[in-house]
Amino acid sequence: MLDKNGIAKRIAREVKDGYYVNLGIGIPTLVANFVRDDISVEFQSENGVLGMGPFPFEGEEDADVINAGKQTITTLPGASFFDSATSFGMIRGQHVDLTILGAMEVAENGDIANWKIPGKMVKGMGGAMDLVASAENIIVAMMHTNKAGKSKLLKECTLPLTGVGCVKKVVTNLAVMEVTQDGFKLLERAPGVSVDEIVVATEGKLLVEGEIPEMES
Amino acid sequence: MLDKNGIAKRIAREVKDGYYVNLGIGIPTLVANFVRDDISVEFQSENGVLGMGPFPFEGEEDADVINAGKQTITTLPGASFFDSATSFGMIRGQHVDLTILGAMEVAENGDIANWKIPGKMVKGMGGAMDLVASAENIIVAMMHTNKAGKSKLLKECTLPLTGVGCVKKVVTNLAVMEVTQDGFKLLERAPGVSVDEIVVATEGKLLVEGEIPEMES
Amino acid sequence: MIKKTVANVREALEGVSDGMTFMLGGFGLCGIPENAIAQLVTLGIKDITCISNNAGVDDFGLGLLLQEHQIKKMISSYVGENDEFERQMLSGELEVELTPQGTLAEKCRAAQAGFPAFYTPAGYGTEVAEGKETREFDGKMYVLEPAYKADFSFVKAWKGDEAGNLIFKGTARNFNPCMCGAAKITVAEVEELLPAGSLDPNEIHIPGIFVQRIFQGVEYEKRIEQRTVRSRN
Amino acid sequence: MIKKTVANVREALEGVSDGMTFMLGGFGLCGIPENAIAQLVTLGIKDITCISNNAGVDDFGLGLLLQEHQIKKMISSYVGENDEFERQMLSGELEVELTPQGTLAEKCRAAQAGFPAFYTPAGYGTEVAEGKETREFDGKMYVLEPAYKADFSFVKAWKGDEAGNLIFKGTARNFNPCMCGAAKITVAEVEELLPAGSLDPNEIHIPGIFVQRIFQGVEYEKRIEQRTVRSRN
Repeated sequence: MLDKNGIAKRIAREVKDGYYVNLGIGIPTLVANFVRDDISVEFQSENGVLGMGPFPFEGEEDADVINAGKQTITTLPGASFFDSATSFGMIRGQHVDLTILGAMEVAENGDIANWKIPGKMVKGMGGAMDLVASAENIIVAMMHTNKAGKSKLLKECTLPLTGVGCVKKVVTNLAVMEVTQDGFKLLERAPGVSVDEIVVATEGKLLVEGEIPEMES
Repeated sequence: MLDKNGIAKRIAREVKDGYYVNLGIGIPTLVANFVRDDISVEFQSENGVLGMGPFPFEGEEDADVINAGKQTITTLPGASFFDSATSFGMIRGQHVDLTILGAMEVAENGDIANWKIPGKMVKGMGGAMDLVASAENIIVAMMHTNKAGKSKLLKECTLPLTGVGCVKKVVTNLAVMEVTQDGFKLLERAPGVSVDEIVVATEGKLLVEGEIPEMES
Repeated sequence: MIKKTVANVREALEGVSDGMTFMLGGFGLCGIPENAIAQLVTLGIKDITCISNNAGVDDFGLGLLLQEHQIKKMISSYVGENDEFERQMLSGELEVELTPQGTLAEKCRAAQAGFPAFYTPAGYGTEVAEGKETREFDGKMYVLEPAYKADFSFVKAWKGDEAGNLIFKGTARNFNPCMCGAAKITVAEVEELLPAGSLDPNEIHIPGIFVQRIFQGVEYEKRIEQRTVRSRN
Repeated sequence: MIKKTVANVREALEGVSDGMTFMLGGFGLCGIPENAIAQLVTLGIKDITCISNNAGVDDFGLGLLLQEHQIKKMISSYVGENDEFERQMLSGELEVELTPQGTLAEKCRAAQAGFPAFYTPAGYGTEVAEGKETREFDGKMYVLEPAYKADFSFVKAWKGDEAGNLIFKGTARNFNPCMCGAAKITVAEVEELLPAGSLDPNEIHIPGIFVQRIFQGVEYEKRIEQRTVRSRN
């Protein structure tokens, strides 16, 4: 079973040389820590920066240089700043290669719900609807089940949708799955997790074909 | 009767303090020479400059600084450069206060034709269609009649249109006219020109109400 | 050169009144028009509709207007980080319209550039698209979103000149450029106001034609919401 | 940092072939991709469709491709200043699609930013709108114009860096930024190619994400079409 860092580490292996990547808040933000340093990747933040670097050293924080999580950041050589319309032009125009974000629910057809729970305070979708409606490659990082133990990989989302038929891959604490026309295709098991455990934890259609390898660590 | 400079000089009096102005090629370009120097005006050129100044001194021409007529220009303090999409954002968004351009024909309802003569080589509309479709205040500078002596102020345009119902005022070698719901309203006569001469030279409906003053020089 | 300078925030906000719609730049507390917000509190005008990506925090940014119950409606993409907001929203005092962030930015840019509406894929198939026209282009579905209409835009820039030209700094740029020229009157406050000719015409982010009034801002707090740092070891 | 540099114009244009559609930046001869045009002549590819505001002059710019009969179709707003163009157009050898200038710019920007089409008032009621959808918004009529689709964009910038970031100079900016990222592959040629980190991130006009290949251009002529000057008296 993976912890949050484990999920981030596994997703980092999906990040290829030459990719522009947008990381959502939460587990996705951790992905940056695990990307191989022999490949070239640039991180985009939708508030208007490309080429994000690590957090600043203490005392070097600049209130005018933040990411979409409102955290102080730095920029790397080759970075650029731009306005919000241009930023979403990058996203909508599919110039960002990979979007990694969290979710409350993912359906077997790739629908995603991650912004609203009816009856609870709704904080808003931020840039998530733009990202999922446009990105060609979307990977969801989340726990396989919610706090009540219920599956978050469903036949159909029960919560208000963020986007339809858009998720390409899901990496959870239990497994790596690809979203196919026929449902969630199980690709890898987390270390120490059996196929049966994954089957039980998945409400949506799970395709198990042949031997399912354990994730490389 | 006015010459080209006379037409430009008369139109210059329509340019008010605080106006952003786009000048077309030909007579309109001359308008800049006659604007009062006690008012503040900025000239926009649709190829991407605001705050155009006079032509450069010989030897100071910069191939990278031209106007929409492809002439070398200079910029004044407060000038800015921008891309073509932004430039037409200024025009379409009605941030440019006044557009002055030439025409082959103007109709009594404000239609304008100035880009195409069927059967002749068509060079294109450039930015004229964007300008006339968007500008709130459009003044046409032209001769009252064409080389064959035929009126260019018509009931209906005979040439392919550039824009519909958009011209607000016409200044010719003979007269100043406002385009109203009821037709061309005669406002001023050019020096030495009689109302009758204007009536004869105008095919479209001309409204002559009361005494028509001779233009101040 | 057409001069846009006004003496201070009081002059800059002349004409604002109850019931108006305002655009306010900024992302979180980054790049917000601090002086304009403070003046709106001072003026005490009510029933405002605010178009702003976020709603500030309890004691800063738009939170200051919320405290005084001056805001009738918020149009934003994300409104967390604000307890008073939550209270007013849940009690029904405050109307909230949530809009995808890219759609929000483009609805401003459309108003600036004279586009009446645009098609975006964001929100298709979600409740954001309910009651809106949808349409297929090249096998993909889009939602028609109208441009915003607003009375004033309040933006914050780093440097500006008398002609109203603006240069923004870092990610404090965000929504500010998109909101310039997108309302009837655009008011820019700047950290540094310079004479015309001081800025390189090639480096200007927003030409002065999109700005009606500009003034030298004062006492910028520039608060940091999430101070994240790394150690120097 | 993702490196976009290629050694020269030959590498930069790898993959171009007969029948493709190209966007080319520039206004008149100002800011045109001189190196890319020269290489297209060298490669001798045919049946090209060019999206470019103008068509060059007889012996420079796109006129060089016209001389060699490489262009099948021109999409432009203004095509004067070119006798060979006129001859080919009148003889029917060359297909010409005239588009209002602002519409041309926005059709590029729409392709860059993922908009399938947009509504513009330009051309309403004229032959430009024939066969196109028109629509009223707020009492004004608009024409629906689709985004362009192109295989390559060739743009020219003043300074660029290894990451593909671009800065343009003066009015040589024009259509170049709008065409970046508007085709499958964007090739930028620059007067000065610098290491990453040389350009201030705040002053970049086009972020490198919109550019696939960048190279150091050579031997720029930068011809002036209308040399207008005033006397010093």
